[in-house]
Amino acid sequence: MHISEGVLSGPVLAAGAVIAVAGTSLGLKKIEYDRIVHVAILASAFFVASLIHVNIGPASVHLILNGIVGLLLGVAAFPAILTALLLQSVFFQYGGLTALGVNVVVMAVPAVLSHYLFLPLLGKSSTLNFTAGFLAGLFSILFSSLLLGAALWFTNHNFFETSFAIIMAHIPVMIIEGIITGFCVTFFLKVYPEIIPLRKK
Amino acid sequence: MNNISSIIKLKDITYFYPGSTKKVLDHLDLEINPGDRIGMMAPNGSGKTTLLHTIMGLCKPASGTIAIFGKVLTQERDFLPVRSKIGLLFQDSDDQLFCPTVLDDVAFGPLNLGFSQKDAGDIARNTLEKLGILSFEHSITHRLSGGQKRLVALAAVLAMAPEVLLLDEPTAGLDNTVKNTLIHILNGLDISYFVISHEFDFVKAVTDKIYSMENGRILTDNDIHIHRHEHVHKYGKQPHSHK
Amino acid sequence: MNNISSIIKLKDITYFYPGSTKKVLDHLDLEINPGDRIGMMAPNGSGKTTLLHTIMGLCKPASGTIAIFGKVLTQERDFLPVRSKIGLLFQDSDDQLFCPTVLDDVAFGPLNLGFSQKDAGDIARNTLEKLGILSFEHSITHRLSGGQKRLVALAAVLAMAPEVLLLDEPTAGLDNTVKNTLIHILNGLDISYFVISHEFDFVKAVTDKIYSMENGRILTDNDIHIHRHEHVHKYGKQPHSHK
Amino acid sequence: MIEEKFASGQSLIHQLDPKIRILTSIVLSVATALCDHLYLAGIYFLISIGLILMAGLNGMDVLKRLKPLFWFLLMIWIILPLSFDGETMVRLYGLKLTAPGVILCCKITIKSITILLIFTALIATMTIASLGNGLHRIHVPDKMVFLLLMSYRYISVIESEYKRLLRAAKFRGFTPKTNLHSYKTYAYLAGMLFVRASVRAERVYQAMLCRGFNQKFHTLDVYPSNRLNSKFLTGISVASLSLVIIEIFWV
Ligand SMILES: Nc1ncnc2c1ncn2[C@@H]1O[C@H](COP(=O)(O)OP(=O)(O)OP(=O)(O)O)[C@@H](O)[C@H]1O
Ligand SMILES: Nc1ncnc2c1ncn2[C@@H]1O[C@H](COP(=O)(O)OP(=O)(O)OP(=O)(O)O)[C@@H](O)[C@H]1O
Ligand SMILES: [Mg+2]
Ligand SMILES: [Mg+2]
Repeated sequence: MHISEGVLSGPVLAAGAVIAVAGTSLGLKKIEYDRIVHVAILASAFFVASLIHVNIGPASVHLILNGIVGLLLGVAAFPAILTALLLQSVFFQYGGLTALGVNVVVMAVPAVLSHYLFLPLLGKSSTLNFTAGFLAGLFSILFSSLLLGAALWFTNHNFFETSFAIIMAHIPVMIIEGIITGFCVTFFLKVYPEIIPLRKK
Repeated sequence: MNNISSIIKLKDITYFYPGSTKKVLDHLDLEINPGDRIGMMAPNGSGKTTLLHTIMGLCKPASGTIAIFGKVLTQERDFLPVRSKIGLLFQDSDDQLFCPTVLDDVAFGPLNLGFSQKDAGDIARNTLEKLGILSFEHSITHRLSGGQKRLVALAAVLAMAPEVLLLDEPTAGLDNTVKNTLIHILNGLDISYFVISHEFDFVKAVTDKIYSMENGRILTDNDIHIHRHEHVHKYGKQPHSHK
Repeated sequence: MNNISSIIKLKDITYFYPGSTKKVLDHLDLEINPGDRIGMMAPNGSGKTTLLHTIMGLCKPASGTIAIFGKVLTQERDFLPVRSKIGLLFQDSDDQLFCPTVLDDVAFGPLNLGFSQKDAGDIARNTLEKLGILSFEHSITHRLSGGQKRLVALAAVLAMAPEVLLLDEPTAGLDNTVKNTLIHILNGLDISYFVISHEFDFVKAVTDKIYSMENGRILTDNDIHIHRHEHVHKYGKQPHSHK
Repeated sequence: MIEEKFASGQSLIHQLDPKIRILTSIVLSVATALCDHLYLAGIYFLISIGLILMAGLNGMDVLKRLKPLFWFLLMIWIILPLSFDGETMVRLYGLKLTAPGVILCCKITIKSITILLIFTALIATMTIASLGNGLHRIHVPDKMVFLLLMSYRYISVIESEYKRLLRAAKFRGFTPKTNLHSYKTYAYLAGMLFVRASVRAERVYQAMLCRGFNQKFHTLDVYPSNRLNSKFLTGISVASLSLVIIEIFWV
């Protein structure tokens, strides 16, 4: 999910860049040297996961999975998502440099929030695990599309219909991301719980 | 008529990887007939894995024909039904096992073939039993050791009741006990197979003929007689029959 | 005094993986002396990789002492200087080659040792030359073939001028030509090494003694005499010396 | 799939220092993004075309890379002219096209293409290794540069792991559909990717420790300073600055 270059106004781009830089510096500060490889390689996995296409009726959508990145990395999701988006720009030309900040914010802020909202629910019962994962996936996409809509709306109030269309178009994606994130979280807890940074207390 | 009797028949296959001009397969011919137990020993990068992927329709050759069970296959959709009848064991088992538990993984194929949950579970358990690894049933696949993963991957392939097996370096990284188990299992199967390996002793133990590859073509037993001889001496200590 | 003469001396090492109760290493003893060329052949999952990681201080044992170059090491910071003097070749080269180009990768170690950019580059180039792969200098590491990656990983380890080499299955998946290159390189080295492999012929060609592992302990040459004998027969065709 | 198609070349642009290329692309892209005048945006567009020509890139390849953008632009052209407030240009079957809507669409189209072309000409023409080097020398924190290089290094490893997993699933009769079994299978595939990424990360870190890693990142290649570099940076900066001044004072 991103916004193209050349659309947003100066103040919105600047706000995006400032928040992205702040989040990224905070994230980098939080990553200890012995975790940095972990963050880097999870960023690669996030990049690759976005190449996965799932069917939805006759069409197909690619996965986003920023909810999972948030759950696994917390604030470190900022630098991880920035890395993945920058590499995407280089390889696939999804974006340039000026909207990078806004795009990072659109993906990373919901990711970090779902870390704090849904991680505490994990590890109690298997139904709750799936539900928490489902909500994390759904919420991340919902919030991301709201942020994207807001960025457009702040640029020009005439973008209202466009924003609305974007949010509506993402409803099926929210549901699919919810289901996939739910199954993924149960998969992690069964197969490799070490990957989830559960509070040890 | 001859076509119908052979399981897999490649004729005049030429293959390039996209963006490269090197012919990995160069006017290659290969025939696998019912009852064949063929070994393949060739250097790294000679195109062995590519050959198996071509048979499965994953690499689309630039020229030549692929006939499987007597039918010439050209398009992606021709290959779909055939793929579940050919059991390919990948070079790395980790690439093949993606479900949480061993049972889930082995039952995945039968489920896709349309078996009910219960039947798929039964098939999976039977296959595990036959390979002597039923005790792993509830283990988490990715925590198994290398040898155990290999056996589970083999179970996953066999659970689909394939009519021919293509094995890509099944023994790499395995200890001798697992190797012996594998030799035992393969010798007990009554379907044809084609095994890639770098290990002479293993290949000798499970196959009737040994092929090699050079410059994108297959060298059959007769062709490689001298070749094999030389390489065995270079390698040093293995005994070799000059049949 | 005896301590000082041995390069690596493990005494009574016990190790559990976190969260598991199985003793992977169980009161294990091991001594590697200058000039030793030791092979290790043992089943999958017997703890070979864990043993090497324990020597490097990557797995912290529950009990026992690790003495390297005569000094007993207990804390993470004791291991720091020692790690660059022991060259560990990992089981999977992709884990070990993480820099963009081959030259960057081989120079990574020397740079960490405090060499200047220029000196580190020279050391790296020399090492590549010695292994006959200087032509890869500017290649992107992850585009190399399996065998090439193995040789680059070895170069990366040798560039740190280690005093002992620990090699974890250096030949898995390699063809006979690369295997022979490796045999040649190893036999030309004048430092001690400890090689894990599942291939008898390779181990025989590059080492003077063969150890094994069972129940978390090392079995030395004498212990495994009968053992090896039996296994070789089971395995079938390899010749074996009953020295 | 993942290839650095434009990174190899001998053009003038390819010879420039990565640091200079990063700086100029930032200056130019920001100036373009802030420009709110159709004709001036056209000038930036011409500059970006000039850069593409200087980089000697194949026109078809460049167009192919713009494909995702074209879909977005198509959507904009469908929604915006109809939904925008303002003076009506044409009326069709009760729908009205507004002039400000059409003009905005033109501006967005030109600006977005321009910014992507600048990126393609200046950034996509270097390897990720040089990009890392350039970022390091404009004082992007070491940890960030390391994240980028490391993540790039393992993308192809993880991507091929994914391809092989998907392939294995297909061999076992998996045909993706819109149902729970398919979504669950994709969740397992994605989950397995993250698990394997995490396991590999552990081993890579251990390998770094074994090579004496002491929390300091080094870089090897050094770019000799070259008079072309500073001329290029100055030229582009002056051009953008004058366009910005023109926009503020004369338009
Ligand atoms: N995706 C690819 N793109 C381009 N070239 C490739 C690709 N995969 C393999 N090759 C090249 O094709 C040749 C054959 O590769 P293949 O994997 O079939 O070899 P192999 O015989 O299976 O080797 P190994 O014993 O190492 O498994 C090699 O030279 C390799 O470099
Ligand atoms: N991270 C881990 N957590 C828990 N158990 C582990 C872990 N890694 C390995 N083990 C277990 O420890 C034992 C020894 O593993 P190790 O990797 O040392 O075996 P190995 O001798 O190197 O085998 P191989 O020949 O397959 O490489 C195995 O039984 C394995 O299941
Ligand atoms: Mg292969
Ligand atoms: Mg091991």
